[in-house]
Amino acid sequence: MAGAPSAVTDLLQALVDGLLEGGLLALVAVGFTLVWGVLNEINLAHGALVVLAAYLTWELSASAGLNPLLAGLTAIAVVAALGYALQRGLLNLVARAPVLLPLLVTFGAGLLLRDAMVAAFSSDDRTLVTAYSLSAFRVGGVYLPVLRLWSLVLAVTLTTGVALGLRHTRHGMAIRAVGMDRDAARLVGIPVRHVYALTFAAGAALAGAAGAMVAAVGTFSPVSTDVYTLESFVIAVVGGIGNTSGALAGGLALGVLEALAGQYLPGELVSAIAFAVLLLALVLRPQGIVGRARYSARVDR
Amino acid sequence: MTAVLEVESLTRNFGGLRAVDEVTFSLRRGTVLGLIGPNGAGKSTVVNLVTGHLAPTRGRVRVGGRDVTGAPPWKLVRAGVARTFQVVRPFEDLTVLDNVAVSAMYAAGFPARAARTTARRLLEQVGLATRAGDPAGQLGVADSRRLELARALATHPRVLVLDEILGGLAQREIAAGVDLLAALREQGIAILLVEHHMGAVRALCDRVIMLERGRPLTSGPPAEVLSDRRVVRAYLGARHPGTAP
Amino acid sequence: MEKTGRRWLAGSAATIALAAGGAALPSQPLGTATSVLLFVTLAQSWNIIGGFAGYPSFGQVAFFGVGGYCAAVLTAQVGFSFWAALPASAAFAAAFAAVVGPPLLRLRGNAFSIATLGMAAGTRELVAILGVTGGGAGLTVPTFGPGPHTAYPGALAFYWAYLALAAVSLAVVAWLSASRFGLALRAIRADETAAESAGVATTRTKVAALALSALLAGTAGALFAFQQVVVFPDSMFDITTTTLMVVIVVVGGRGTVAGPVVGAVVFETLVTELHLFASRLDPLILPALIVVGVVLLPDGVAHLLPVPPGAGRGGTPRARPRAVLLDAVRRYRL
Amino acid sequence: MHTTFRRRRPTQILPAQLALAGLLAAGGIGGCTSAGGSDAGRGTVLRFGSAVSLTGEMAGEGKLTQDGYKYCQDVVNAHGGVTVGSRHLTLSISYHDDESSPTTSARIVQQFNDEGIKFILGPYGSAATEAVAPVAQRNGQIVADSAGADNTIFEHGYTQVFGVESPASNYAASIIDAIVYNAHRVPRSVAFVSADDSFSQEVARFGVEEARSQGLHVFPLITFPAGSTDLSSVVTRVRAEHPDLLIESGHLVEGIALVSQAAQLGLRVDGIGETVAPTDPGFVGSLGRLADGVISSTQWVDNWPGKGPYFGTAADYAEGFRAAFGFTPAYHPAEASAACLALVLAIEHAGTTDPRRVTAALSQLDVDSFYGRIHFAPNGQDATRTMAVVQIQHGKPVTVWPHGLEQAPLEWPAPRAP
Repeated sequence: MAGAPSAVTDLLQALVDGLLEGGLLALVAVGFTLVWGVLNEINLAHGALVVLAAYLTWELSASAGLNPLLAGLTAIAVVAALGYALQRGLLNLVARAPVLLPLLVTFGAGLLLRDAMVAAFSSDDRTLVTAYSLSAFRVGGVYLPVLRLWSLVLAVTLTTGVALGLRHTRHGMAIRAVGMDRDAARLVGIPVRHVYALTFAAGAALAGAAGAMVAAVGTFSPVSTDVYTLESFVIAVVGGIGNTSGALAGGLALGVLEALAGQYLPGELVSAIAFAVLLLALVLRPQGIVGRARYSARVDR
Repeated sequence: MTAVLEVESLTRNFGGLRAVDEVTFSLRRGTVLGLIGPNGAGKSTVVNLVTGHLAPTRGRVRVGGRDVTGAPPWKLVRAGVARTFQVVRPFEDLTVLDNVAVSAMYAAGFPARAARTTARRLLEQVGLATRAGDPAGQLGVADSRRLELARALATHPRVLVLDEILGGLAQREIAAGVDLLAALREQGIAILLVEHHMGAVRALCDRVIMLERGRPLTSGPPAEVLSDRRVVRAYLGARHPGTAP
Repeated sequence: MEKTGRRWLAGSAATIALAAGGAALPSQPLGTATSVLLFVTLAQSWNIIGGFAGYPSFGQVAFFGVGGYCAAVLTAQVGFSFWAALPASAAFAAAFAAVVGPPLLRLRGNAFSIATLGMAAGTRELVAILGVTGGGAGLTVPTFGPGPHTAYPGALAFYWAYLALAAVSLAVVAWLSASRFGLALRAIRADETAAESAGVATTRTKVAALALSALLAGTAGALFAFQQVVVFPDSMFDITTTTLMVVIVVVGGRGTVAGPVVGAVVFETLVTELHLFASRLDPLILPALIVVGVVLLPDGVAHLLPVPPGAGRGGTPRARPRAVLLDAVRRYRL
Repeated sequence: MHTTFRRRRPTQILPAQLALAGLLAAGGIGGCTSAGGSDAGRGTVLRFGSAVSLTGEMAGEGKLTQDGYKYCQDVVNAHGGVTVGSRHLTLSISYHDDESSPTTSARIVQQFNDEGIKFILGPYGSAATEAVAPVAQRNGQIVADSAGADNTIFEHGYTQVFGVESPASNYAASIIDAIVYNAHRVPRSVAFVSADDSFSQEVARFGVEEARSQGLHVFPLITFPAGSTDLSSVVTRVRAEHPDLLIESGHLVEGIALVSQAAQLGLRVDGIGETVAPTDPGFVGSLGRLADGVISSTQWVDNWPGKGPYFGTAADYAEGFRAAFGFTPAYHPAEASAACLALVLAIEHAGTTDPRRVTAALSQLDVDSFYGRIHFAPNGQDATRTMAVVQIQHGKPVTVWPHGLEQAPLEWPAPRAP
């Protein structure tokens, strides 16, 4: 393998980079697509939740000296609790309003969170330098940075975990029932307000996991909140709205597409790739690449 | 006299399911054609195909001799094919008057002022004159049906497609409805009546088509079709051998 | 119906004439007033597609940015005078809307909002890549120096320009509200399928509404570009600009004529003045106002006013404002 | 984390509303600039205004610029303030944070004008300076530009902007010269990567020209969105080309990202040259050992030749600054103090605070200083100023070029992190 001509290794490296990158993108997006699919709410604060978790992980492990794993878990818990409060206290007030209103409320909340982070953590870029942040496996000419591998593993386990959880656990069924018809769900005794907040908290927890991973793998700052929100909805649409396993497929697809673009297209075109993908997906295949969008009825409401 | 509406081997598939299979009929001015059959027989699909809400997989639709197959609803309604909806679809936050005025302006092409006078006249005709200023969302079931009819009439139609317009109405309201439709037939409007209420079908229809699982089972005058054994079985299922005839 | 139309136009013209007299304002209040007028135009432009037609576009800033950049390119690269570039930029923005409109307007609800959000972000990336627009480095509208340029007219001239544009926007929406076109848009908002069965060519009507709204937003964008002299992709295509337009219309009253005006005046003045007092808190003021405004006034202030200004003829008599407010919040609560 | 999108310029942080409302305040009554301009100095205080980036992308460099201005104010006032004719005025600089947004810098300068402040100390970065210039031009304000090196600023025909720093064209070119004239194993090929803001692209363009004239093979330029923090796709492409030398033109954020990801993805080059980033204390702070060996061009070093009023020699400046701020200054604070010094000296030479007469004094200014010779070409740019080149050795930037200023020999090929 080591002797493979460099053109091949470069392609392989681009593909590997794409997959590892796609893993993280999927991780960021899965919480967003869950909330959109079930609650028909576009959570424009999703990116802010990701970055908040990254900051909490950074603060807990870098300044408080906590073990990074523990720091990450605490960050996830805090962000999930914040998510629960945001939905229960605020978004439930406009849950039955035209879709535009929750969109505005989450936008406002996201901006509030981001500006609070600027005030609290300043807007410099941060990255968590851990013991193995630079180590990488070398297979032939191809580099596999360890941490990014972990983000792919985490992405796969969490997205499948969420998909299975939705189908087989009691809470999962309650969430899906509320998603399909909240009034009917209420009739059979499901505490809809609680389940709404629970779903949003689950989405926030997933954002937290992504944030913890971002802290370890990449550099982040308050400005990156918008990047993560934009990417989440591109992947949600490409993967199929509300379709958590679709988020994994969408994330990987976008990751590989961008890595290839980064390799073979002029640099500045890369950032336009995601939008081209979004518009194409919305116009050609609103139900996403993983078959029927679980709540395709949502597309027109 | 050419038919106002001609439908030729109309077919529509949803994936593998054939919802409507080779339906053919024609409708002349001032006549009423009944379309009956159990739920799921494909009646509403035929309505959607004829009014442009669905494009046929195969077959042709002609209005006044002109081929309009696959045209969008707004072109069809301007060609003279108006419809009411099985589940009423009022413009809830517009006034009852404006609900009707929209059809007059856009389907019939009246200027704003004339459209509103026509709308007022039609509201009187269907008995909604007193509710003209109220938001349409506040109407009850019967009044909403009257509004649907008024909106369809405001398009100055040649053909009126009524999708179970009498459904769920009290006996007194059905009688009033049948009189109203009979009057429209006298004015020369052709009506395609999709209905379960056999009394209204007998009273109004010149001919009836019986649909079962998307296919035309039989057609003819109402008395003949309604007594046909196959129609009874389609609606009520086969007689259990042991019971009385 | 004709009477209210004429009365409304006369009324607004009078108030605007009065406002023109306020030119003696010192520079800080003049800045606030100018910003309010800009947002009256932007809010009315959003109101046409988001309020009347019920299509909540989240990409209006794309038309604002396209109008602004078109003016910058025409003046900086082609040598137009700004006053010649202004109408061209407005038309270009409308044409841009007519092109991106049809595919987007096939979608509804959240999918439409997200698609327009994506369209606006995509347009920004495109502008940041193109050479002619100066890419990420920005572009300067020539107001000085040897080459063809348009002298900078000063703040007062811009106040009057935004005033005129706000008056035009108000008149357009007032006309729309009383016209056939407005009625068709309201029908589409209420029930698009039924509207099509009533003979409304829905796609064509929606695209026309988007183009009209882009015309207003594009003009505002061109004026804004000239005022800033140097334009950057991030300042012309800032998503928060769209959000502000939307919030102002929501808080003011969707689908009404006066709603956006009320919203713009209340919201703008509040934010700008608060910014002066609690400058340490200032980054948090705007988002907090967005959240509080939307949650407390989901149907907008205009519906609380005793007389429903142009909210559709013959509306039922208004209940007491407080009841209407609580009712709106209760109606949308889970 | 691959930053797929252009990392939003900090305008994203400043809610558009403030940007818009504020920007429109920029339209405040600026029309009536009477010939004399309100003479802010009539009292006993001489007020300068400075829009500087304290938050957002450029916050790191912005703060250093502010330190330079503060140090200038302290030293000038310690020497009894600015002597204008017979009066001694205390220098007072007011700062507003432009949150690294060029449109906000323009608004702040307009607000200064409304408050009667005609003397402006330049914001950080070419984009902000480009946005401020037309405002100053129409208000008759003077901009002492300390960090806007982009040549295009001086091509609009403005007469109110005076830049003390060497033009963008020298940034990459001096790195190439330092290596070619110094290295034992002269590199045969070089790859250029550049952020897409106009300053970085200008720097890259002149760098490519210099590299070709020195006979190096130059790979096609790769650009990336300004402010990107994930350059893995850029590094992968450069690795495929196997250049001997990699030169990046951009600011602090991109500089850090490139070096760390180059290590992560195993890029093999004889050395990396970067503009701006390595001379910022934050660079070594975040990269630690990885920073060693990186080369950068700089406007000033603490053994720069020259001596002048208020600050003495470069060494005196560095010594005084360290005493006041606790860290040895790189070139950002020095060029800021130099811009402030130029404005102060021009006012003293003009003997008045009338902006038009001070502008004339600035255009004729030709004086030696801790920063070397300060004088301006007709278009306001200090066209003849050259740059020095430093290399990070054991965590410290050390001057390696030009001859006569070296504090240590150039280590080439650069030491590779273990």
